[in-house]
Amino acid sequence: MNAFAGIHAVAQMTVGDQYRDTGWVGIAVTFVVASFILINIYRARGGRELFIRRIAGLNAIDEAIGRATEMGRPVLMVPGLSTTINAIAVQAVNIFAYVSRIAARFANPILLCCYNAAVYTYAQETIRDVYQQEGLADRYDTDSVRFVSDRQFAFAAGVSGLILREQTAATFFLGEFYAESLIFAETANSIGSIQVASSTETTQTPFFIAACDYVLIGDEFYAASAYLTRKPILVGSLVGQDWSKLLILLIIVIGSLVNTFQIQGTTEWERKDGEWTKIETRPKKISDTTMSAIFKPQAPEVTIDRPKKPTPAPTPSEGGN
Amino acid sequence: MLLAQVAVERGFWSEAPNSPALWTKLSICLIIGLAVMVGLMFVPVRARRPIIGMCTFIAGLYWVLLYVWPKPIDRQPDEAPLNAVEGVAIWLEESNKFVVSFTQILTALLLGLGIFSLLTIHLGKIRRRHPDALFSGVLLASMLLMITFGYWDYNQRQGEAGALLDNPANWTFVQYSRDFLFQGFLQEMDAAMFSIIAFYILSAAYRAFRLRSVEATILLAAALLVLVSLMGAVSSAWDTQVRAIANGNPFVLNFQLSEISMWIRNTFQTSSIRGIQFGVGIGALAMGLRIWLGLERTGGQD
Amino acid sequence: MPGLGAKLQAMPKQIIYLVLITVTTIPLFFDVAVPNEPLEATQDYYATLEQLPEGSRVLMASDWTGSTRGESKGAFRSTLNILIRRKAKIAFYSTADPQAPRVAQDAINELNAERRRANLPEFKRWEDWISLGYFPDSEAANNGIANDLQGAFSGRKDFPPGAPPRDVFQSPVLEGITKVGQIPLLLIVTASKTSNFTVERIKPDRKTGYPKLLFAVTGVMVPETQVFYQSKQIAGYCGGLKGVYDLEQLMENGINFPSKKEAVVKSDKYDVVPGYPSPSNKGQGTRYYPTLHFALALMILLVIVGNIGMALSKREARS
Amino acid sequence: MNYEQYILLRKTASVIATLGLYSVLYKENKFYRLFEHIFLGVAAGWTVVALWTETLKAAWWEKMVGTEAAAGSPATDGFFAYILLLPIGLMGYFVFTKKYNWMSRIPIGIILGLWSGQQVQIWWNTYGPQIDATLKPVVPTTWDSLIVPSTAGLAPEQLAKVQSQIYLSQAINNFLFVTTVVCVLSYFLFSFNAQNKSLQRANMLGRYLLMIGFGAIFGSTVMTRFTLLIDRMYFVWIEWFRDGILPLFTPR
Repeated sequence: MNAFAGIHAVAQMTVGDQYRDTGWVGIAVTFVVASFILINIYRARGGRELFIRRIAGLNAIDEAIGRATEMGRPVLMVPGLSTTINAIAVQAVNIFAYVSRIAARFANPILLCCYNAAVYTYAQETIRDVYQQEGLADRYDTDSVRFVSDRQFAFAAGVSGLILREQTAATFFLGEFYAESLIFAETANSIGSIQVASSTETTQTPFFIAACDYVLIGDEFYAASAYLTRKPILVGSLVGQDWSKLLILLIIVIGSLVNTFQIQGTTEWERKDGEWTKIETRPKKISDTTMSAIFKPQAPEVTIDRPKKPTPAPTPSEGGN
Repeated sequence: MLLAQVAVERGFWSEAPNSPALWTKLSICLIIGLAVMVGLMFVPVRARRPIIGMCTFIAGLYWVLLYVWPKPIDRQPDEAPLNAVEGVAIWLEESNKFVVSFTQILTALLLGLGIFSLLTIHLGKIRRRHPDALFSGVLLASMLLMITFGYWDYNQRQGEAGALLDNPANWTFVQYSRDFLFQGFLQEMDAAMFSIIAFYILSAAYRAFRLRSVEATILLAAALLVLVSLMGAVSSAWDTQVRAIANGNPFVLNFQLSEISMWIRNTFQTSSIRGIQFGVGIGALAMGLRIWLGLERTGGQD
Repeated sequence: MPGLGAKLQAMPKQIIYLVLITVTTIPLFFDVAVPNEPLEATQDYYATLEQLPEGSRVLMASDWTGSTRGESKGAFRSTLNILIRRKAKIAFYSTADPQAPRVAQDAINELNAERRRANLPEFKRWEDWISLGYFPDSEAANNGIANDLQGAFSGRKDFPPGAPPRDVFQSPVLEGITKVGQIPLLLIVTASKTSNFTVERIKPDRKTGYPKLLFAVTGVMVPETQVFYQSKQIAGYCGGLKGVYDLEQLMENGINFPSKKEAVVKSDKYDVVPGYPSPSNKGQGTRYYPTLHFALALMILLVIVGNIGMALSKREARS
Repeated sequence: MNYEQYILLRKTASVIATLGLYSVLYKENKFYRLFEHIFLGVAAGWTVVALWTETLKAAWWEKMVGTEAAAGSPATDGFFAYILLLPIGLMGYFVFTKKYNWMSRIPIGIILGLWSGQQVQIWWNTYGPQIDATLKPVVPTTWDSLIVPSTAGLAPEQLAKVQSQIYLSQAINNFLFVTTVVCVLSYFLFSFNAQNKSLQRANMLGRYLLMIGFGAIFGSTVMTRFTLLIDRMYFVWIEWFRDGILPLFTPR
């Protein structure tokens, strides 16, 4: 009955707290997912052609810039409201690097508004690189990448002011957006500028859908750079992500089927602190299933005595207490 | 004794406040740090990427180790490690309280760049006699005022009588100015800008919510249902009707507006959010891995 | 000359905005009582507060600022009123926004001003409440509180009346507290995701147990919070303006109070939870909730008009 | 000037500021521009203040140099190595130099590294429980009743029995729930050439189910947004106009 006796052997050691019972599963899965990603990056580097399906929102990017060029009006980009620089902001700025590269070629003015100084630093550096690689360093104006404010609604006021004054022809809102998403979207819409938007905050997506021309939903945002640049590393990683999603999909399908059948009938066993103990017969609960045993590790309590640390000598600054 | 519990044991890395030892070690560290910085200025181009990559990798390695390195079982704070493995684990755990603040501090130290950007842009406008120069002036002025009175007020609150300043009776013009700028402008303008969304949400709904496609129709229907259920007057009227019809029949009771909207939320909203989040989470993890291992050719570099 | 359909589809924004302003203004001048049934979540929220033993120590995260005062301030004020009546001793902290502690203190001062006017005893700093200030990085802060409360709050100071700041652990509020498990109730009034971080981090502890969690969240957060409430991770929540209105009604009427028969709010879940009828119960909820109806109605109306317009112009196009 | 008068003055300023920001709803104008810039200025100013008072002082400086024992509060030691963060931060400021701008990538790299490492650390803690919560049984455990019977006035043990069972209605909801998650997830598979009908259907279904979710989110968000507007209106018309201004003109 006690299927976990083997794993409890671990508990005899003094270390490995987080591995006890089924605690190791989580770490294992994380590593499987990581290896999926790395393996596929390796495959893609090997020059293997990997397929990516069409993503409508991303085809719109070129169109939007083209439009801006025709009208000779600036392209405005906002890499979200991350409170410090993180992968979301990096991803956004990477997409914007692609945008600015095209804009630079057509000598189209750009505006990149940052919410956070670290992101600003990164964007400044990145966009300058882009212009240098295009051999257009002279066209680059450091003020086109600017820090606006790091207070949410001051930022919103500032950016919508910019949109209205500069009459931007194309606007890109990619990254972490919260309530202010709609302020940007509607303001841009009111001057008829094309908007490509995406928020990693699911709760904001509906508002972008309502107000924007093109919306990237969920991790289409993370797929973007792979889709646009087709760099093997990115494409490979994207395939790895798909494998991982399939893995989760399988776990869900199989898991819920297993639960469905295991929960039928009654039981006289119950897990307490990781040990199966006998109880009087009762209808099975979801907590009696293998799946919940796997997902909810509950190691038994063990006491291990260690030598005490030497207590620190009282120091004058502590007044000797 | 409580104070004893608060006291930290002193090792190589910490010294008593204001002790000469502290200041010496501190300045030595600073000098080393600056020396390294200057040294970096002269590294050859090809060594740059590896250096950056190494910094990134080590920074990330800490968290990964903290996650996978076997943690000691049932260790009390006052117990010493039994073996090397435990030693590392404990070291990782104890350094945690320092590492968590690094991001915060570094980001804060970089803020100057943001302010610098603001200054260059607006001073530039003023110098160029840009039509909006006046507004740039206003911006810089209000910034200066906020800084002045912000710090002034803060310092006075640090002092002996700090608590007294909670009562406006004891305010001087410093508190009044701080309050005027902070409450009168910053807070209220925050609220004003936030509330503007209501207008936009209305016009967006009016423009976008058309029964054009199946998708639009579904979205609209769900939205309207939830909206109506939020109108207490309507929903309670509807629900009382339903309860009257049902008189106890649990099946009919499900048709109460509150039940229906809850059903939509629990069955479809939660699940679709979850579905998206799984994808987003893996996306973030993948991105994290690429950055950590230096596989992400960031930004402009091709 | 555009047809009616086209007109209905393209009403000038400015007009719509004007209508919205009038619709959200006029009802404010009249106080209308709206029939309402407190949600179960809010009932649990109120009951948990009411059943809190007198004089208990409470941790309260105040994670809202001026920008969401419309919803959060109402919840904050009502919750505080109940807690003061329960003679609770409260430690405030914020993990969301550097402004939050300031805003919370201003709100408390406001409340005290009201109490002075009603010559009720003041809600005293240091005696009844302390402010632990702002903790950057919500996840880390919640981790700290969960694993090592003393470490998390160490070095924080607050003001005894007219005296220089002292270590918060010497205040009557936190004296002798070392683990979060010693605190019976952890409240969060939030306008952001800090509540989620708390749920994820504050885990039950085999030895000390852990505090009950109560959330007062903005309407935006209701969907996410509902999930935790269903899985019984939190004791109850007060969501959005509806929640605030529910709460104010419960403060007035109680649950099954004075008795199951005469009660305004009936519930099988509870025996009798008293209410304390008083004009001071009427807060933002009572003031704003009726008006909300008109705004929502306007939105629904506009959506319908737009669709009629579309239908009409389709027909015009055909003919 | 007493406090009440000051408050009225402050509120008047706030009302003017609010109107200034609202005026953008009509069109971008100088009035809006003025208050936009005041807003940006005050916000930046506050950021600079909070930078020290809320972040660096407590999280960096006091940890680095320690704090003296004050009335009743113990001294804390200084961890001098914190100073090393200063040069690292300074490197960011090289971003504007032509020659050394690459160094600005070092602090950024460190922040990013920390973030990336944390992703690995928290991924399972965040999503594991969500996966577990998705494994819902899709077949009822009892056919006594097709839907959950009303629990009104049940004895505790009967109540427990009812709650432990899964009725047909719940099973259906669970099935819908699982299907939604699966379809939505499959919608986000990018690298599969969706030739086969079933996958395409799943994607389509996924997109429709997403829309239900988005609709519901939209609905529940609207309440907050309108409430905040109502709060503004209350502030302008009641707090300021009715209770603040009118009394000035009504003879006592």
